[in-house]
Amino acid sequence: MTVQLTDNRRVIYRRPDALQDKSTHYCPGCGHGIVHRLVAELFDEMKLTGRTIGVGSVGCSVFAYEYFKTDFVESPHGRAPAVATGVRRVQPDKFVFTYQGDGDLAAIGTAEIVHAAARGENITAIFVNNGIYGMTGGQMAPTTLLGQKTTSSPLGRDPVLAGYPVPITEMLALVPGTAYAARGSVATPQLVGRAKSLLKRAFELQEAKAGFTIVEILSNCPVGWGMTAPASMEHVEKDVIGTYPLGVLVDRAKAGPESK
Amino acid sequence: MTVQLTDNRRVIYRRPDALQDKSTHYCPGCGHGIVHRLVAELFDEMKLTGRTIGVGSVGCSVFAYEYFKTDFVESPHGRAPAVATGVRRVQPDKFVFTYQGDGDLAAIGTAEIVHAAARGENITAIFVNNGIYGMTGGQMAPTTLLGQKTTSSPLGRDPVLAGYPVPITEMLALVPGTAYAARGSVATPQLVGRAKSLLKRAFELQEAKAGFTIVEILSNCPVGWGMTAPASMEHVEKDVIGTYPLGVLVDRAKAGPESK
Amino acid sequence: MSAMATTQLAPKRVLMKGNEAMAEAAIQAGCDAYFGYPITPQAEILELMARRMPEEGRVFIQAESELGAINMALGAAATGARVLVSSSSPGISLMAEGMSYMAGSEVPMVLINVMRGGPGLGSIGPSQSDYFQAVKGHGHGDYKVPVLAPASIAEAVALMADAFELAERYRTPVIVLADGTLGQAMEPVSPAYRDPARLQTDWNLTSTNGEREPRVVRSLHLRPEELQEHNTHLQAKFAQIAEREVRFATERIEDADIVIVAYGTAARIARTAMERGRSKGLRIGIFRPITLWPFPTAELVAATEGKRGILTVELSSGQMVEDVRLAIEGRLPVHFLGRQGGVLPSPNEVLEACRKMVAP
Amino acid sequence: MSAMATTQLAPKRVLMKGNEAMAEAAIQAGCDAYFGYPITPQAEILELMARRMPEEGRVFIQAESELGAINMALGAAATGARVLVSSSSPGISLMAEGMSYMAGSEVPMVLINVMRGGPGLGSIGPSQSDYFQAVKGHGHGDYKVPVLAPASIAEAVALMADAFELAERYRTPVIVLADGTLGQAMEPVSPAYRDPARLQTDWNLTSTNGEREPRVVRSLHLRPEELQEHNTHLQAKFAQIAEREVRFATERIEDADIVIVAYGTAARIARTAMERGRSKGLRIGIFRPITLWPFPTAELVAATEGKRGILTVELSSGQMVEDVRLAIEGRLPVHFLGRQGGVLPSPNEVLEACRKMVAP
Amino acid sequence: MTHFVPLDIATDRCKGCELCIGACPHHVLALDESVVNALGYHPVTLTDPDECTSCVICARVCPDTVFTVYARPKADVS
Amino acid sequence: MTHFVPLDIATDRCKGCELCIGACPHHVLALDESVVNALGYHPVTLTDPDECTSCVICARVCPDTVFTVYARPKADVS
Amino acid sequence: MQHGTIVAGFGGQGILFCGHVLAQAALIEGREVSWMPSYGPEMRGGTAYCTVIVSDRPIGSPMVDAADSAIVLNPPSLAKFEPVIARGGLIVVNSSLVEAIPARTDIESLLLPCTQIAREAGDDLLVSMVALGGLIARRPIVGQDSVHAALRDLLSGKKAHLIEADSAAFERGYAAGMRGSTQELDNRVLVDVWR
Amino acid sequence: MQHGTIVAGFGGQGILFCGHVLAQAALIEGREVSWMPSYGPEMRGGTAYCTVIVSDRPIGSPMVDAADSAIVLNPPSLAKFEPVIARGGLIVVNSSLVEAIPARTDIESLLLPCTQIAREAGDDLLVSMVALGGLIARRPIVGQDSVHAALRDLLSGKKAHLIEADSAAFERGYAAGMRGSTQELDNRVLVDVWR
Ligand SMILES: Cc1ncc(C[n+]2csc(CCOP(=O)(O)OP(=O)(O)O)c2C)c(N)n1
Ligand SMILES: Cc1ncc(C[n+]2csc(CCOP(=O)(O)OP(=O)(O)O)c2C)c(N)n1
Ligand code: SF4
Ligand code: SF4
Ligand code: SF4
Ligand code: SF4
Ligand code: SF4
Ligand code: SF4
Ligand SMILES: [Mg+2]
Ligand SMILES: [Mg+2]
Repeated sequence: MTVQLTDNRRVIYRRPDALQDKSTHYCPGCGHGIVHRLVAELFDEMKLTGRTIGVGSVGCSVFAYEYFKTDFVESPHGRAPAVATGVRRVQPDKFVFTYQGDGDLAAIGTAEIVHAAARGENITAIFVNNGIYGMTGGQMAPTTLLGQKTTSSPLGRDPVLAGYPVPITEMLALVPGTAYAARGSVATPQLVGRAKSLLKRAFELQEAKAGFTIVEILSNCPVGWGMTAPASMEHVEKDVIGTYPLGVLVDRAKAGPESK
Repeated sequence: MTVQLTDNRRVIYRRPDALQDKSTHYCPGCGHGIVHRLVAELFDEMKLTGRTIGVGSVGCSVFAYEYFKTDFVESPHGRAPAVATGVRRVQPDKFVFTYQGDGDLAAIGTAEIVHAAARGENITAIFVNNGIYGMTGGQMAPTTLLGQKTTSSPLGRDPVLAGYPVPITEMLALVPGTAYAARGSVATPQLVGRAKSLLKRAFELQEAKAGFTIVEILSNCPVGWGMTAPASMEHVEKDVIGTYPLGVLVDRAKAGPESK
Repeated sequence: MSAMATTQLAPKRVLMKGNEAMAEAAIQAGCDAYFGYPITPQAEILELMARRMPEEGRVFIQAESELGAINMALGAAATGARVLVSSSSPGISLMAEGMSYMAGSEVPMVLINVMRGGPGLGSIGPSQSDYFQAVKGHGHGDYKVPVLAPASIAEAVALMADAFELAERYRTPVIVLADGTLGQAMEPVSPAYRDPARLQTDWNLTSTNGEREPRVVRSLHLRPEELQEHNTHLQAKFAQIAEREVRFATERIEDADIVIVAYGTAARIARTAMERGRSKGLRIGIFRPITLWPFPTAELVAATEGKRGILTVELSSGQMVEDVRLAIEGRLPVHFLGRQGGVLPSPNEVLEACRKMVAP
Repeated sequence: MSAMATTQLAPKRVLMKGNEAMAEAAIQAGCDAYFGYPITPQAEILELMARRMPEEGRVFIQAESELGAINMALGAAATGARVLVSSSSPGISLMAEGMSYMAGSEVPMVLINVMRGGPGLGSIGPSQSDYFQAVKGHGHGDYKVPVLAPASIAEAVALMADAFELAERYRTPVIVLADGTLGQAMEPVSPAYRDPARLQTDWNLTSTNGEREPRVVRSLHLRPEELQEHNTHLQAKFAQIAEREVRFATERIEDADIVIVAYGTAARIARTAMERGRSKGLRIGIFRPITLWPFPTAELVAATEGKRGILTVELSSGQMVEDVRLAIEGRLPVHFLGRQGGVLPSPNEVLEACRKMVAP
Repeated sequence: MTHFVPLDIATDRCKGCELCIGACPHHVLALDESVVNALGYHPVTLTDPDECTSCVICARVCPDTVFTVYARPKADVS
Repeated sequence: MTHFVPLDIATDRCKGCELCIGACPHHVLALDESVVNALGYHPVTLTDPDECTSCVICARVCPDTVFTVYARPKADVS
Repeated sequence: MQHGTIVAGFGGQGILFCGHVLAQAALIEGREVSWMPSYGPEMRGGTAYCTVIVSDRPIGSPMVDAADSAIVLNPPSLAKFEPVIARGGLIVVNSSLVEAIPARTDIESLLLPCTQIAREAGDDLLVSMVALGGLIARRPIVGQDSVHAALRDLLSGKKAHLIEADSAAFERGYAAGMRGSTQELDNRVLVDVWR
Repeated sequence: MQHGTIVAGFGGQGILFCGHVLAQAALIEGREVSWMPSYGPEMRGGTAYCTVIVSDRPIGSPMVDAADSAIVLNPPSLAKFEPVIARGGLIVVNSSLVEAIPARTDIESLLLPCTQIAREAGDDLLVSMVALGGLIARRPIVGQDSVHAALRDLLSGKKAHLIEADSAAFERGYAAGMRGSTQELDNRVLVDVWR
């Protein structure tokens, strides 16, 4: 390996500019890092970094403001869609996204996400669903699979006591204010690529002021699930997707019937 | 008209026993009174009065506890499904219902109703949707029709500023914990009868511990809408039902495919 | 009585409902965005904003809840916008977490609480029972926010501009504490509104435009030492506010034997009692805090030196009276008269309490 | 040092984490239902309850939020069940409205707040900065709830049973105010739990069974006069609690020159400072409020008569010190030492502050 | 005219909303403008008992449970 | 062996999660057990640069943006 | 000089508007004034009322504990407000709807068939304007001109066509109030119009 | 007598467990004890530590400002905790991972290749037990028997099979700690094992 050669090489992939030069606090193999990267790649590609105001949430991604080269505001747990609404309404030409976990978006923040969607706010919710409360130590989330053991469902989630996984993105897709709702995953390289294109469509629709957009990303929590990172990704692919089917749930900006 | 005759007459309809002997505080022609009556009739017919704990909400129906001959607990605005959850879990053999308006259930209380449904709580939500905040003076609700003038949408509800009517019951129907979700109305005598049968099915399913049940009733608010009572009922029939189609949205206890 | 008076002779005042006057004053003070949720007795603020803000090309949102409203406010305020939120007691309780975040992340915002009787759903009658909440312990954590308490609608109008000014000068939420009486009554208002100058800011989020470092608005400081430092900064700011921003008013205090300490509507009732008392030879004066935090501690001490005693009057079971006692520290007898739940004390009750204080 | 000691000689104590000890104590105190939502530093309470409550055939729900939890608690408590809720500062803020309703509708319930640094998201370090919130102004309206502050895990265990007892005796929510240190530390606990006797009740909702008049649990009293009456009843109850239920502890106060007033973890630090000070001839004593409301006002006055001064130590910017000053009313100098944001003051800092008080 | 009266009307509770009037298929209900009840409303009255079929429709739409409806006797002389 | 190296690996940021290792279709990535980086992990290393096709799959799955990938020159001597 | 008036009746009787007119008239005269309603859409049914204080100096409490005058347009209002009128004060009773006669011997009572007069003036809904006329006839709190000016201020724009009828109703009430014949009845001063 | 110990290292090194064993041993001896972790899953990465105080009288602050002893198993812990050790105190350094030598001249330093000894004992993860052995060898805060009893208490049920290895690791550390040869190095008392 010589320095000369390096200089001549043509880069086909490199760390996106929109990311700060820091290593993240995420556990090894955590999907949050992948999603961050995809978002940052799109910021680069769509030249959004300078026009973006990010809206953080409370969860493992609470430090997202450390990683993106965009302005950022922190929200109370679950309230990011309301905070983003406030930002976007007074800064109508900015690109505004929330970055939320499943505890944040699908539990405590249910009302805020539903009504941001109902109002058709021109914001994009990036919804990282790892089926668990990562940050607080791996408790059950509304999205936790039936039978899944967590620190607050030690015998596995029992629907009689703890109910059923919440298909929140499907619910949001029903609302006319939702321009676009889709579910992707970062479980495999292929799915990572697909997830990026879902995010891209959402970002484009926000730019077109088409209304509320959300992309759910099925991700992992190797630490909370007690698995190695590769095993956790396999679990997403083999088991989680069964409960949360991937695809575009609604794309109201498209002509013709809604694709699913 | 003689007293003798009266004594011999066979009653085919009379005020249900489950109602207290009081006149209500509702405005003339308000549908809340009709819904109260239907619920009370079912309490009589199903002999539920003595086993019921009602859960009130904040809205024009806040005094419901004055009218039903059942125990009652008052909830903060929007939180009735959580309160009912608490009641039902520690009193598992009781019949527990919430009585909520659309501001209460579909705005501030969105998270609580979604998660009571997701947990499949054995409670019945009686959801009186009059498309407005009656009690506080006729402001816009999430359920208000597009173009509808209210004290907080003086030029009519504009979807760009105030978003779209929320199909909350459809959203709840998506959740596996929801055993039954249906939408009726009290706009015409026929619909009143139909609404009662929807309520009856919901009550029966709660008795069978089938999970969460909800019946939305499209109702009126003559005062808030600035209409006479008959005109308001006509408006429900002619206009409101167009946005909120009537029917059984899901009945998971039924064999076969879900009816709609 | 002046049956001869004609429209021409009248000063250019208009009758306005308190809620509407505050809302209009906020608009005239350059409010960029309003977020609210209906609740009695302040729904007219929301309703006026629903009509007027779009007219002015500004932002109005009826949020899905008070939680929604306060957090929309957080977002809008984080961009540097001038933001108003209003509610009444139960709705204010729901904003406790959001207020703590806003205080912690130092974003300016004005919140009106048109108080009603509590606890719980309570009544919708006028009350001052959220004094402790506003002044001491609303949200968690070590923070204070300026609290302004108007006693008339005209004053409420003037204080709206002051509130925005304070909020921006100190990067802090500010509470305007009114009650059902002030919200619902109509009184003459001179439409001499004020639109405070905008300050230069270097903290607010407007996107980097590729020209500066990213900015972050947050209350998180995970390392306790860092948070302690932040708290030290906050406390220094609070001390500065306490030193500079105390507001109060007095009436006929110089020759008074008895000083009634009261704010807002209670001070209005006290004024009637004072007049009746004076007409009967009872020398009553009034000390009226306008900032409830910072409380005019030193000013109260100075104003009451050598007096016979203090009567604190509140529409509550006794809350501000603690701040009065903290100021007085036993130097004078401090009495209390309160009514709760939406009931107003009558001027004669107040007078009677004063009379008892001087009775042997 | 006792390398010879064997298992047999040891008393029957077990090491328990504060959070788990409080949770287990609640179970042993007959807690029928627990509702919570995860938050650091109290997640272990929820986790232990998730495991143990179903084992005991009792109710555990992880709610969708703190709002959900407190309102589930309201429902369960309205039936007369013994109910526990726990959270930490930001989550407690979200419960302000629910607490006001519970106080207003007089339902018993115990709420644990394992405080962390604030304001806002703050840190997760131990803190006492929610004192004002717990004691003065959490929810809207005129109400008070008993607040118990343990200083050790063993005491926390004992106070859990007391908390349920108080809650039921007075039909009131009760707050147990702990902090991250108490929640996370392990200390020996004697499993001598207590399950308070159940009282006869005639207000709770169990359905009429056709045998009695319907009962209503509510805080609504729309007519202000009615609400005022209800408030008068509540205030009388609060006065009774204040008279009967004050708890506090003192250490080496008799011969002390300087009295440190501190509760919870701050009192533990004070104890170390006291020992160090005494070893250097500084006569320090400790007055430790266990009930923060009702605050041991008269007891503090009595205990500090003739002393040189008081040092209040808190993990905050100074909150309880107001109650100390309200009690002392200028009779003694009252000093304050605090650390914020999750930082603990060191015993030597405390000692230094004491030393300054006696320095000429 | 018959002695059978098919309805009892609890006029105290009637708020004069007219929902029953519009709903009655036989148009035999009307507000009694000559009376103001304790609630301040003109209550409903049955204008023609003979034409009433005891169809219960009025009771079904009335928000204030004003009506008690009786079965028309088989041997009714109407 | 060639002089062309298709990847730069920012070993400082690598957390040794092995996602890239499993994803690489040519099995040319492995943890370097001989090294512990500043974060406390064994970072990834490219075991056989010649077999790497610059397919970018590793970069796509890496949560820590460890990889820079270079195009294989047309006239590569591998 | 300070004068506190209570206007009370059923919701539909224009109670709050009547008080507003009085307050606006006072404003026009450059006086201090406060208007305070019984508020709250959360409170359905029952009697609505408002309090208007007109004064020449800053106003203390916006509520009155002893009213200088009152207009009562329905029976419950008489029961509720008769006791709170100050000695020597005036009560204007809508005798069309209120059968009872005020019992107090220390106040002046104007029995004015307001509904009837309003109907004659063209609309039942003018009832409160009639009563206001009666009030001002006997207690000139504000000038008649000011009331007319106030009506013009408040009924502007789309409501301007109502000014005339309201002004006329006020004048009819005023005239009746002036005309009313005073009689003594067990010490009470009753000013009866057409009873 | 009161003794405060800090145990610090990477998350995976059994830091909290090690402190728990010490605390449990003290409990078994009927002593007062408190164990305080650096807590919070919200805090990812970095160094974990806990504080154990063993005492014969009620314990004041559960945190120590001047530790009587410390176990440091990774480099950042040395930097963080060396300064907080009391004069005359002991620091046990995992010399397998920590290259630096404590600089303070007023404390005793035991340089123990804990990871290496643990590996010899069968598992890297036993590292903290080895260190605890070294600590107890030089500061008999609790008896050896009590440590073994504590391990039996804490590793009950499904974890019982681990008792033996942990006990053995503790003993190896203890032996090494006893064996370590003391040397003076610019006034420092260094107790070096195999360096
Ligand atoms: C009001 C409030 N409640 C609870 C918490 C504690 N908390 C922090 S993160 C979190 C959940 C995080 O889960 P999720 O949103 O799924 O994100 P993840 O960590 O899994 O990425 C909770 C409950 C909080 N900070 N604030
Ligand atoms: C926390 C809180 N916010 C607001 C209110 C005020 N409030 C009372 S009822 C109501 C809305 C009622 O509307 P809806 O639920 O649709 O019932 P309706 O009156 O239309 O039957 C509101 C916002 C309140 N009591 N509490
Ligand atoms: S706890 Fe789970 S979600 Fe959080 S950083 Fe670690 S792996 Fe990712
Ligand atoms: S305001 Fe509307 S909903 Fe409320 S009682 Fe009147 S008509 Fe019914
Ligand atoms: S019962 Fe039928 S016919 Fe008779 S009045 Fe009622 S609606 Fe009319
Ligand atoms: S529906 Fe009932 S309340 Fe309405 S007018 Fe008929 S009887 Fe009266
Ligand atoms: S670029 Fe492709 S072949 Fe090369 S290391 Fe990465 S995944 Fe393997
Ligand atoms: S995916 Fe990234 S962080 Fe994980 S082992 Fe590979 S290079 Fe390292
Ligand atoms: Mg998650
Ligand atoms: Mg409604």
